Amino acid sequence: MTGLMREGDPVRRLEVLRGTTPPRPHDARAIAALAANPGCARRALMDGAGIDKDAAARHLGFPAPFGQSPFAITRGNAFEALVKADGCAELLRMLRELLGLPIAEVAYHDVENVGAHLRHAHTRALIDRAARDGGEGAPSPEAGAEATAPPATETAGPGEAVSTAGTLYDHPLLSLRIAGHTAYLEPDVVAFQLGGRFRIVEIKSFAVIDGQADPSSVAAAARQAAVYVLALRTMLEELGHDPLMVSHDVVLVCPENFANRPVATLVDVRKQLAVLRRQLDRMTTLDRLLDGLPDELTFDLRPDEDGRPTRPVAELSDALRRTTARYAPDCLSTCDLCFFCRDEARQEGASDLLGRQVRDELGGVASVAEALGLADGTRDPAEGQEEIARLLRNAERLRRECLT
Amino acid sequence: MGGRGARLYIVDLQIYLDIAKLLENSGTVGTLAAMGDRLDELERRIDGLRAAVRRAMRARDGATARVLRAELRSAERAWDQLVSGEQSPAKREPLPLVTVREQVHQGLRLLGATAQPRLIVAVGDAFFGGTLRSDRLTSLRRDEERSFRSSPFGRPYYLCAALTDRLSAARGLLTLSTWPLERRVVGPLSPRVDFLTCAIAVGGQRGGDERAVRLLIRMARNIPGATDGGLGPPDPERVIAAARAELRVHAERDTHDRAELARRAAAQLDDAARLFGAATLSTITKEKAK
Amino acid sequence: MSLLTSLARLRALDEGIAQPVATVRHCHLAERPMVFIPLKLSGEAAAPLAAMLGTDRGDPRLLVVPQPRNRDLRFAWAAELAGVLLPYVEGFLGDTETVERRNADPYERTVDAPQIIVPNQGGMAFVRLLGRSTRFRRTDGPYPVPESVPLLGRWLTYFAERAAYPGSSLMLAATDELGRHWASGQSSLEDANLAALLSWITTGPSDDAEDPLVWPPAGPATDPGFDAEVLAPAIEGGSPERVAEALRTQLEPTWRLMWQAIDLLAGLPEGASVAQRWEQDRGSFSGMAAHVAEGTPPQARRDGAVAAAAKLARMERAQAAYDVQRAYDDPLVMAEYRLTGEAFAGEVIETVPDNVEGEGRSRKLRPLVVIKTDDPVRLAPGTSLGTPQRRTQGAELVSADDGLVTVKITKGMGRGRTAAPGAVPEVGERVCYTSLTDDFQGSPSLPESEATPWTHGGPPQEYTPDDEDAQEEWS
Amino acid sequence: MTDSPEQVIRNVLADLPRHRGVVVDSPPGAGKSTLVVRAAAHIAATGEPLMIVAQTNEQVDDLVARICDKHPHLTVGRLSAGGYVPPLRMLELPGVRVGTRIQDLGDPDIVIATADKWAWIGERVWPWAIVDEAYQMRSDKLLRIAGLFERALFVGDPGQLDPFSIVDGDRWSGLSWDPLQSAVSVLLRHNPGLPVHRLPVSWRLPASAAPVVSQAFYPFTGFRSGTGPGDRWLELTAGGMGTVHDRALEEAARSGWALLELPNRHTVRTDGEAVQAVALLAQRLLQRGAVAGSEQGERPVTADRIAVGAAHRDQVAAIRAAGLPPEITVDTANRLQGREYDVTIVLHPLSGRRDATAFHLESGRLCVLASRHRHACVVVARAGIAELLDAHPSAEPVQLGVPVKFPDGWEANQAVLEHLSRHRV
Repeated sequence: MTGLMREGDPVRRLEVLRGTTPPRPHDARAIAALAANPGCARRALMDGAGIDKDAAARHLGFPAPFGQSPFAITRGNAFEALVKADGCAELLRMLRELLGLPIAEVAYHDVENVGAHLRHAHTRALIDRAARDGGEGAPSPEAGAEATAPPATETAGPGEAVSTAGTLYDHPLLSLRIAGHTAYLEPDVVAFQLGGRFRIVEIKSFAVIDGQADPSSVAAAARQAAVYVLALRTMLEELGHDPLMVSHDVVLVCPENFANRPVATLVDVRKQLAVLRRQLDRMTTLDRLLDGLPDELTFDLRPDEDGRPTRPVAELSDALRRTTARYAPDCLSTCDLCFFCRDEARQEGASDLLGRQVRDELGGVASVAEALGLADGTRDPAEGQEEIARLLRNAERLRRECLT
Repeated sequence: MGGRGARLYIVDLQIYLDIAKLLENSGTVGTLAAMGDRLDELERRIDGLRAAVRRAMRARDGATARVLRAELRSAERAWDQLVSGEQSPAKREPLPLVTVREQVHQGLRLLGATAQPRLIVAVGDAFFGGTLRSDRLTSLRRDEERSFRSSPFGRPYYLCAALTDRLSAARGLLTLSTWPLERRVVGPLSPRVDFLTCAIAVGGQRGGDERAVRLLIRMARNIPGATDGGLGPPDPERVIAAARAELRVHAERDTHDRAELARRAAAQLDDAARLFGAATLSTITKEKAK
Repeated sequence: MSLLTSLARLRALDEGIAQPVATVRHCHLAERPMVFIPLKLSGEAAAPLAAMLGTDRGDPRLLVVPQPRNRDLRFAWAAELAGVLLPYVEGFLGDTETVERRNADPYERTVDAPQIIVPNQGGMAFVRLLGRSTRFRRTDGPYPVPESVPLLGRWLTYFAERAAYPGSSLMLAATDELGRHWASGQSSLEDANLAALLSWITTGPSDDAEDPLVWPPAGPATDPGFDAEVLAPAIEGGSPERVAEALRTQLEPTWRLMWQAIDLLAGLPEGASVAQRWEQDRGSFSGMAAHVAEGTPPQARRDGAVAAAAKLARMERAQAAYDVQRAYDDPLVMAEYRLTGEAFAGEVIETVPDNVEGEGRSRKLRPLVVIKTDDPVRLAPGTSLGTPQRRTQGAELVSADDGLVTVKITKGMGRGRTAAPGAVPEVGERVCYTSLTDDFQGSPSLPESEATPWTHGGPPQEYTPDDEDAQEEWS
Repeated sequence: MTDSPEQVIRNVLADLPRHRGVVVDSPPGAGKSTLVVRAAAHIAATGEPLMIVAQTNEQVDDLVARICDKHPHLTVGRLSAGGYVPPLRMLELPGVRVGTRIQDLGDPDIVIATADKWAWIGERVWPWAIVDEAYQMRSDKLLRIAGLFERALFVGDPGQLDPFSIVDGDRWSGLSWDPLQSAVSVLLRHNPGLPVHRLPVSWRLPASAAPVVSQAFYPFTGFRSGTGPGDRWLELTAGGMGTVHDRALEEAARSGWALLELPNRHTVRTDGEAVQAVALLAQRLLQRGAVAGSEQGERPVTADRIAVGAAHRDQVAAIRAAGLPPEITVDTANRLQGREYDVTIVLHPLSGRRDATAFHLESGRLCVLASRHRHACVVVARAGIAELLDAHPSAEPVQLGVPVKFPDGWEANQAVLEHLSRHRV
């Protein structure tokens, strides 16, 4: 499932693309974002090469419109601290209520207590032990269920034997292979183990009000959690365990209503997992995209000693334009490079600017001038454009009739 | 509405009239026009600086932003002074009668177990009319360690770090040097055991105010059987009984784990490390790098 | 969105100025609308930070929470907001008219109603959440609030609920209404930015519209850069004046835009059905006022099974009516249906006003009209038709061939042996017929809530707001 | 492995008195109507009155005819709205009375009407009800009529299109009684203990189609075809001229499937070339004198045994306008639900598009279009759907407390496309 890119040409080509700019490590958020616009070759190449799109956009003079308020950051940190306070007292309460976690299961391991360079190995050791001890004798009802059973939420039965392997693992350091590179995921989740079954606990500070939360925030959380589920499954598989020991139901912890009190909800991330697998597979086929590009093409920012880009902006901009972007207004909320690509679309007079739906309605007509020419009758339809031309002319006739 | 000086500021468009009134009251009517000009100028300058800072931040130009920010702060101070009549509105915190160190000591003694700064602050609030803030506790442990190293055992007690199963300092867990090692090390079950121990201590404490009730509510919520599900304040006896009941489930193994850890700590660590934790590999490398 | 709107967007993009997609105004505009621009603290669901509001463009009120993390100050802010909004709302209750109803007692309806205008959908959502977070508050007990706060919560909840009804004008979002009347040369996603949309309509696109330093966001979220560089230091500094001033800089530009938006909408003539929909709004408002006066408990957290089904039926009915009325009121909206073949317009070239069908007693007058049209007609013979020119009239499509359509008038031409004068269009008249008709079909009744069947969970527990609702922490 | 269809039906009937509600999932053509008729007779035999709820007048009329055919001794009351004109065949049936009020019907063994009509009936409670097409029924409709019966059998196909509304119903999402959910979802969320049976065999879909449809749209439950690989055949009696259309029909006759692929191009919805191809295929099918052979014998594929399906109404109108014999059914997926034909010709919902919306990817839509035929299905599509799927952004919002629906539209489309690619001409 990991990016099985052969060492060699494509990897080298991607390194050339990145040049001397330090690679931007993929975090869970970035990996989850791979699915936002898979049809965009420019984005696929930049992500595959580990290029810092944010830095590139700033250097090009099109800084991304994203930013997080310090209030939101403080709130997020405070909420996470609250959930994990006093030996995860709140979290244990919720897991007991939601999943029937037995009273005895309270063992807590904070992977961050070991040095940074040891965390991944330490995580592996802990998970391996948990999988061996916890899984012993306890049949995993979920194993294999993913393929055969309809969606269902399962709860742990009470009275299971106390495992010695631990229950909560805070800050586990997981990894995934992406386009030939290992990406370490920032460890801001808790993994939770019971009877040899693992779950990812994702703590988010958006509110759940009367049982409902902002659907796009939940979707973003689900996509990120899916990255951790996949990474944990990969780790188990590498350790020789059944990857399906990791549940596809993640525990989403959010503040309830208008207070700080946390509430846990199970979120089924099977669809997000399927999408993620698809996108990671695609990353292994970047050679197709690379084939069409000149060998020496690079998106290098040429940073100086202080990390400041020195590459002439026009040169970088030209290099980027050698790759095809697929701009859509949705990019404005997902991609660092959105303003650059929007500007490009404006210069080209592309109907993409108006949204995917307009673009689809216009059939094969990609440019604004062309569409208007067909509507005015000042341009003869090319082959295959007869119908859209007829529709546009009709629409134009109606607009004129109603507006004069 | 606690009525604790809750004030609301409704400012209408004619701020200058408000300011005029303010100035009138302070008997400086004659200089009103000049003041107005000065305010105008300051506001223009503040607006300009704010925009410049935000522009710099968007371009991630930290150095420029810092310089501009300093200028901005001084302009804002000048504006504040002009509007509110000389003295700066920044509140002076009253000097605490008891040192931070002593307050933490008090809190830990009450709790009787290793605890996070958050909980210690909450206990201080609830029972000692607290003036503690958790951000003040961050440097505490390092100060204690420094003091210990310069004159070992020179103080009657030290606030120190709990020790992990690797005998390194546990992140964000404070403990007391006067406690036996078994209480200062933490195994996998110890965070829960210590929480329950703390809940029993809080439940047994009398004389707190509403903040104490809220602390107990918060703790009781997370102990099975500690509340009747109602919203009223929990019965302390019930909380204690429930915490004890759960404690019995974990006690044996936790005691065993901690004894084992304490044995290892005693055998492997020197005096300072027994209090403040063994250096981890990464801290050693860092030290060497220096 | 239809191809007609897409074409308008393309034209706007090409000409650098927004294009009309309506010839009349489809929303009611109050004489004295309450413009309300709320701001919330980033990272929180609905923690108020400030609001600028008022009915007089020259005299906005600025309400500020100088320390947004302090719950007491938040409730004090809510009380202040109530102090502005409630008198406005209650000011419409005095003047009423008696409405006679068939099969029911007459009722009192206010002759006018309040109208709140917020900048965007985010503002609507904030009103809903603020209503949710205040309507269960108690004036006694552990966290007491002033009496006006829960009442404000109920009204805000009402306004937010009503806004979900298609065609209602009690609460409007400026960007939505502008977008219904003009097509900009940007995507509908970007239209959610009030400054950007307005600049497309008035002067043409401008990059400034997206620069938070020039045009701060219209809320309820603030610009993160503003939070970091201006607001956070001001709050830290503990100076309420500085916090208020900082927030004023974020609200004043939007305040001006809001009135500009209102002026633009006011410049359009009102659609023919707008008054009728506003009448329904007034009825609904009067009903809510009666609920409040009778002391019914605040709206439940979520709809029960029966309430949800009833609301869905009413909303679907409102949506259908709104779609039809807009098309009948506005030839440019009707053009969308003409483009898809569900309507056609053209000149009458022949009529048979005395055409009859049937024999003897079942002999009926069925005038025929032949219309020449350039529109592509995609209607089957026998389709029922209506016409904006004669709204009470019913017709049926007889045949459509080669730009000639024959229509048979079936209803609304008088009861006599010949058609009433003016009922049958004259040769040369321009007419429009459409399959879109607003036939009101009553929906069958629902069970009483107490009789909710077993398939839907059985009778619900009666909802009484409990202590938990009132005491819920408001962090 | 699985029970035989007969055993499943017996299990269902046995469960009826044991539970307040019984649900039967029926994949396309799995004998849903047969089950309804059997269950109706079974209940009527107990002497207790029964009400039957269907969703459309056609479905009601169809059920009335089937019941009278199988059980001529039963009396049936057909309740209808004022404007309803009963088809002639209905009036000729013995034992059937038609009326707009319960009082008009006498006291029949079975009263049958649409859900909309039932919602106006009150003041009487039937001990038994059968609700047909229950997955296509919105739960608010069930709410209006559930007070009329004590126990009910719910029958329907979970793989077809979900009910919808013209207004945004997000406000109710996550509620167990969300009025926009199907009657069965709401029923089962409130009564999780009710038995759910599955009819295991499709009698409609041939051996060439059942595995494809089963895997793509019923991945967890599955079903098989009631006929074996050689049991159904389609013969074109008149010779072809080797055009792509002829070759597509030949491929469909041979294998049960054909994909007529047009050159890759982004087009408007009413893609003239594709519309033309669909129309031509239908005409050629008639011209070539197709004959279908099955367990029911041999019969010519006449126009009324052919259906053309598309996603949008304007596409349907365009295909109609292309000059097809009026006996050929041309309709949208929504309106083809529950229908059966010998051969179907489908304009692929994603053909000629650059981007897909949730509407176009909805698995139920493709499922309906790909499962109406007894012999063969010919799909017309522009090349490029694979690329469209590959480039499709995934950012569907997630509502808390709403069970995830399977199969995923993307995966289902991918599976069908992969299968079709083996029958491309």
